[in-house]
Amino acid sequence: MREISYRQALNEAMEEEMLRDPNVFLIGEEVAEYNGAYKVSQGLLEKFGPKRVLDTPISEAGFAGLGIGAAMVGLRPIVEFMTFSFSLVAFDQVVNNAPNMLTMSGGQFNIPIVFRGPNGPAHQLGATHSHATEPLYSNVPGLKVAVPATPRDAKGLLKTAIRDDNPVLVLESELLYNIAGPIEDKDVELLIPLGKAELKRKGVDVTIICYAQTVRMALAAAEYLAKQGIQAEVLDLRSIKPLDRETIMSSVSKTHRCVIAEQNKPFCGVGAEIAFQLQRDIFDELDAPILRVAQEEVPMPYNESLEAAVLPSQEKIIEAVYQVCYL
Amino acid sequence: MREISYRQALNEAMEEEMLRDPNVFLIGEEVAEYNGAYKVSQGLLEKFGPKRVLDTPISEAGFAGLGIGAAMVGLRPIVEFMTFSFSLVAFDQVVNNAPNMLTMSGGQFNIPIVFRGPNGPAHQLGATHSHATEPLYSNVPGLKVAVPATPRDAKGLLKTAIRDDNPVLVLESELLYNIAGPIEDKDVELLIPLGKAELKRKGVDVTIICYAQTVRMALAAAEYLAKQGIQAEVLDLRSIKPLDRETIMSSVSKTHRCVIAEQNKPFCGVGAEIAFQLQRDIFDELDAPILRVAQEEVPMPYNESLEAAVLPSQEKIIEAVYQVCYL
Amino acid sequence: MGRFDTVLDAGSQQASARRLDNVMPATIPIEKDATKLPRQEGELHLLYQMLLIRRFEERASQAYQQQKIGGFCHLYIGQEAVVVGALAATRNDDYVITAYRDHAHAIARGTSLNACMAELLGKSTGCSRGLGGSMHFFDRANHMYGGHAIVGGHLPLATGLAFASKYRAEDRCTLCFLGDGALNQGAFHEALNLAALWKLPVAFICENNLFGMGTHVARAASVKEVATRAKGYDMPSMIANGMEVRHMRDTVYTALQAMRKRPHPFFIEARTYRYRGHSMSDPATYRTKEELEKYKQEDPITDFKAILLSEGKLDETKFQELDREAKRLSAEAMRYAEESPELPLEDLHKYTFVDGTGK
Amino acid sequence: MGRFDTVLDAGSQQASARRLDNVMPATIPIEKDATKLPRQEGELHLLYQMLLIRRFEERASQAYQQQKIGGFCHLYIGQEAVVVGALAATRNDDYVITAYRDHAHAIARGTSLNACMAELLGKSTGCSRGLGGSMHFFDRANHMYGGHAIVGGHLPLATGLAFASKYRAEDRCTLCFLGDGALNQGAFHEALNLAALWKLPVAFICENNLFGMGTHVARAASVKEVATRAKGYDMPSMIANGMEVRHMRDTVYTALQAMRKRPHPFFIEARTYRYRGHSMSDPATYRTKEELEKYKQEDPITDFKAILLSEGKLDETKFQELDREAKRLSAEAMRYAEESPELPLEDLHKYTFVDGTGK
Ligand SMILES: Cc1ncc(C[n+]2csc(CCOP(=O)(O)OP(=O)(O)O)c2C)c(N)n1
Ligand SMILES: Cc1ncc(C[n+]2csc(CCOP(=O)(O)OP(=O)(O)O)c2C)c(N)n1
Ligand SMILES: [Mg+2]
Ligand SMILES: [Mg+2]
Repeated sequence: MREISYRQALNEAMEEEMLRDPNVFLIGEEVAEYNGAYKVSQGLLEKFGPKRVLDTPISEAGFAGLGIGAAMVGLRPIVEFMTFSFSLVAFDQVVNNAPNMLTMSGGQFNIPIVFRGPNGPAHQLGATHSHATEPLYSNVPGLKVAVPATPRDAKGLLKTAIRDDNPVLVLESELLYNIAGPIEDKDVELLIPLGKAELKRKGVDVTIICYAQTVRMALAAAEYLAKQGIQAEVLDLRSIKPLDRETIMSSVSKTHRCVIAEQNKPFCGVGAEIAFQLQRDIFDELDAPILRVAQEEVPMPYNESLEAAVLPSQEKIIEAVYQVCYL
Repeated sequence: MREISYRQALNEAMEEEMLRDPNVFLIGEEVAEYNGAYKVSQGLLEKFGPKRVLDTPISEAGFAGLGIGAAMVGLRPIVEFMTFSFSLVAFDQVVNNAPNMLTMSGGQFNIPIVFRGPNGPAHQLGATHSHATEPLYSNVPGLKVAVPATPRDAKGLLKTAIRDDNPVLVLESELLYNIAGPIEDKDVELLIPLGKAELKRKGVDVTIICYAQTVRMALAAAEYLAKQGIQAEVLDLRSIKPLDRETIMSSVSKTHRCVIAEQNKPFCGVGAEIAFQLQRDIFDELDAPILRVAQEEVPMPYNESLEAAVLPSQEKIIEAVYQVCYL
Repeated sequence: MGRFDTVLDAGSQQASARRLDNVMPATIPIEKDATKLPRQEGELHLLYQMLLIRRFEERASQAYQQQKIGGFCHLYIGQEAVVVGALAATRNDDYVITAYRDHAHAIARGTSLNACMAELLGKSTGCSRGLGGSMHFFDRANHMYGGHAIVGGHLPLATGLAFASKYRAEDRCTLCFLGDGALNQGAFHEALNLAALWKLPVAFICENNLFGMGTHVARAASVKEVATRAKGYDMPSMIANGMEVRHMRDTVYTALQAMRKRPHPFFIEARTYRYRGHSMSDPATYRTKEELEKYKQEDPITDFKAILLSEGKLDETKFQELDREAKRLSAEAMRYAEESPELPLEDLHKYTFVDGTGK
Repeated sequence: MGRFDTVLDAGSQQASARRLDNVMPATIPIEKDATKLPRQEGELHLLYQMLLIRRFEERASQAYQQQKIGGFCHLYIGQEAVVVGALAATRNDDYVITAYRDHAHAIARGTSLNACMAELLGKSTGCSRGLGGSMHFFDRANHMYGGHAIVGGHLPLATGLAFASKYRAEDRCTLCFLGDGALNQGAFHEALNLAALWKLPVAFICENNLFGMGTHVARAASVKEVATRAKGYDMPSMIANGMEVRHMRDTVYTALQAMRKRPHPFFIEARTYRYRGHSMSDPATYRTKEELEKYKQEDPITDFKAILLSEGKLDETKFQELDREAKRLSAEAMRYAEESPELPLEDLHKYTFVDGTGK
């Protein structure tokens, strides 16, 4: 075991998969000569050369579609969006061409592609640059959506995504790139399946469901709550699609209470979906309404205090836990 | 009172508002000389001339953005998407520029714009042409989303939308354009507020929440159920954002059971949101899990039988009602 | 005396005499030595392919009116020379991709009429198993990469196909067909820029039939000449008479030869016309009967037949035989389609994700 | 001996002597009679505006390093002549819109340094009440329509502003600034086509500083000359030396004069350079020190100062006075910003929707 950063973990995943499979290549803005706007692709150009690591113009729809076309004939592109906020200009490519191709062609063309990059609010980037796109993409059948919260998950999920024969979105987080965490040694092949949530902390009083940016908040909240005598179970989804229904249901069946901490806008968001499924599948197990801690429903303000007020937080999670525990 | 078609109702709404306010104009593909791909704008070019009714190139992002820019300086554009499936190439304009401008400019620029056109599956149009976009747009703060099911609502909601000083999406339905229904005479000004659901049928045993395409299915289901002794209350949302929480809560507080019939893909869909809010706000009133009847989670197949199997239907609603009634 | 005369072989010259108005000189001269063309010997085959496409679509048109076909259905009738000529210049392993007016592209690529008609009827024997429909014909075996219904949306895909060829150091080319309406989509711009910047071997063949639905190209694109668009990318361009199958073939062949030698993109405007409405539901009142009749005078099939007759390569009997065969196969395709089964409902969820975790 | 010499007045000629490499002749000759230019008498004002911008941004740069400013912050230093020259040619009621590198555009348009600095610090007294930040400066009173952070996304908005002018039969023009990186976005294409097709009075001013982040324009746009892009729309274009404020002014004035007479769009490439990294966090290692130094030799402020000195329109004392004033106002703006309040938390939901139901 060793410690590496989330950024480094993603970098290792790409490096290993590019070494393993010559069909894997990386394209995106500034991924090559600049080594990535957030340095996630550091060193890859040097290692794999300009044939396999390509800087693109600022043409998200163009290069996303280029990736999909290349995937139609067996290449396995990794398409980096500098941030997923910029994927919105490529929205049609990502939601129409990638996930529909297999169906429309009657099963002839699968699309083995990964779209990755930072997603969700970073810090004071304002309304256009702070999109948490997971509800948008999760609504679309045919896409898988991974949301790693730790370096280990970042590496293991990204490697799995690259090997997946379907389109997979790996929604990273700028705020996590510098976070370090334990991970297997380099010589251990680390593949983490999509659709398996991770139990981050055991508890019996309430389940806190979280992913990506909210995992740290949830764990901190659980720690605080433990001191108040409330044992919270913390589940990190790791992927939203597929959703690990089994683990979710069995946890909440045990705790009978649930708070969902999500980084996105609430309306038609991830929390709404999970809450729906919970009440549908284990209605009788619920001892209290499920609450969500999400962003406030406003375009993201630049001002730091207002932004903080919009975002989910440890405090808001604690408050929600008190509520579902009727405290 | 008289009867007109849904198409005609939309046409009247635009005509009346264009007569009332010279700042209102209509742009989109084929809206002028062709009188609309679905003839919704029939006759408007003749009445208002080419300055106010404009055919565009196939440049959705371009003309959507043009509308938003014009709205910044006080014009009130109606932007027709030939279908909302094509709005996906203009996604960035609709979700970034329109709803964020007021916040980003510190309140200086509101965007009085209407995006309208048919939304949701029509008939055998396949995966790329059958998008129900309401969950995508409803996730975005700053957008209002209207979903008229009847000619009267189509007219009343569209007129209100045109007068609204914020961006409003009016999601019509190709399958409804030919439907006729009662409506006030032309000399009565018909404005229906956004955010007020309509009680389409009273009942005590279960609430069926529906909108746009699913309203007819829900009413037919309710009629059938009545014969089986189940009195279903049918609520037509009319707008998803704002959502008429009050009416929804008070209905389900009475019936204690709820089925949501939605035309979109289920994951992070409208049903998920409403179910979330219901269990959060009136947890103790619920006697059964809330169920949703939505599309199957697959890209839309062309084949007619398979398409029918994907879509919500009267039968599926009835089945869901039986389930929530534990029958 | 078409403006192409100087650069085409004898047969083409004759055909070009009845040319579309206003055809500009190409920026790249057209390859003179047409003797090297593949399938050159098989010019009857070109005629036959055009007949197959036309008879197939006439049959489909009927079937649509009988409501055997659902959704949208866009006919290619009038434009047959474009795709038949263009594909005659390709190698079998070149990649072909197009928009939603795609029946002809599949047929010219070698997809059986049976599979095409079955697709229109939504049957499991269709070229896309009945899941794609008229707008989404796919045929992997024949390197037909769809059938794409979002205007302009397939152009980036085409750059991806061409990118793959270059990545693998293969000399395949990609042929990407698009309508004149697609010229104004953002995806067009991004794809052409990427193709030109990275020197990808993709030929963008704009089938300029003058209309995007009811909108004349002059009311949609800000350029007097469509091929001007290519200039904005420093991309070489040519203009072809899309009503003449030989001219199409020779033009595309010229482009492909250059592209195979040294990968780079090409823009080709094919000037053509569609006889039918935009889709089956369009009465096409936005154009005059006279205009339509004028173009029907340049019918690609009638004209090419006349040429072959005059050159002694065809006689009326042989023509009737070919035509009968085309009609017979179309009728047979309809029977086949009608008798074919639909996908069972149990398969509904089978095509959303493909299983396995890669190689 | 710049290639613009023939068409500029004496003062400009001298300045053009130290020109950027490789400036092409414009497709439209530049207006000779510069005496008609507005604010011609006030050339000191141009110098002063450039100083204001530079000193303001130097102050902002410091503040960013002290973490008083959050998010992204893109400095304009080196490019001052572009916006100051361009806006000197406008009328006050012309519409101005730009991308995220927008401080200078607001300042040149007349937004107070106080409001600009307060915006950077996220204060309620900011030009966007602290809700927009560096990338989203808006000032309705001064017809500054933002500050837009999605590359290319504001070009369609610009066509909308110009559309409104035409709709109302006003002779206002829209100036839409964009970076060279935006040349490859789909929105660029759709906006330029619409503008050209509908003859909208919008000048697209491409501030070609050679880089989009770390990517040289030659690695992003498939054209040798940026202005070539305009050809793909049959849109007139000009090239301006963006390091020379007079040349910028005269070029833009020429365009605006033509556009006001008869509405139509214009494409102007302004050749310039940014001295700083793309944003505050970019060390800009993708270019050499030598390249940077070379461009610093053409500094728009130093050069224009020298010209004015040589023409006897300025003396060193006056220059120092202007510079001191610019520095004083920047420092004052910082004090103002720091002392200003933030929006109260209660206002969080106030700007999502505007109330009322229209007129
Ligand atoms: C992005 C998008 N916008 C609108 C449409 C609707 N639409 C389908 S075909 C068409 C016209 C296209 O014309 P053209 O490209 O000239 O092709 P043609 O029909 O002439 O073959 C339009 C507007 C669409 N499919 N996709
Ligand atoms: C659609 C989109 N993609 C990517 C980005 C990230 N980004 C911000 S600025 C920039 C470079 C733009 O360069 P240019 O247009 O030349 O402007 P300059 O920075 O030189 O002023 C990029 C890639 C973005 N903001 N929007
Ligand atoms: Mg066309
Ligand atoms: Mg630049």
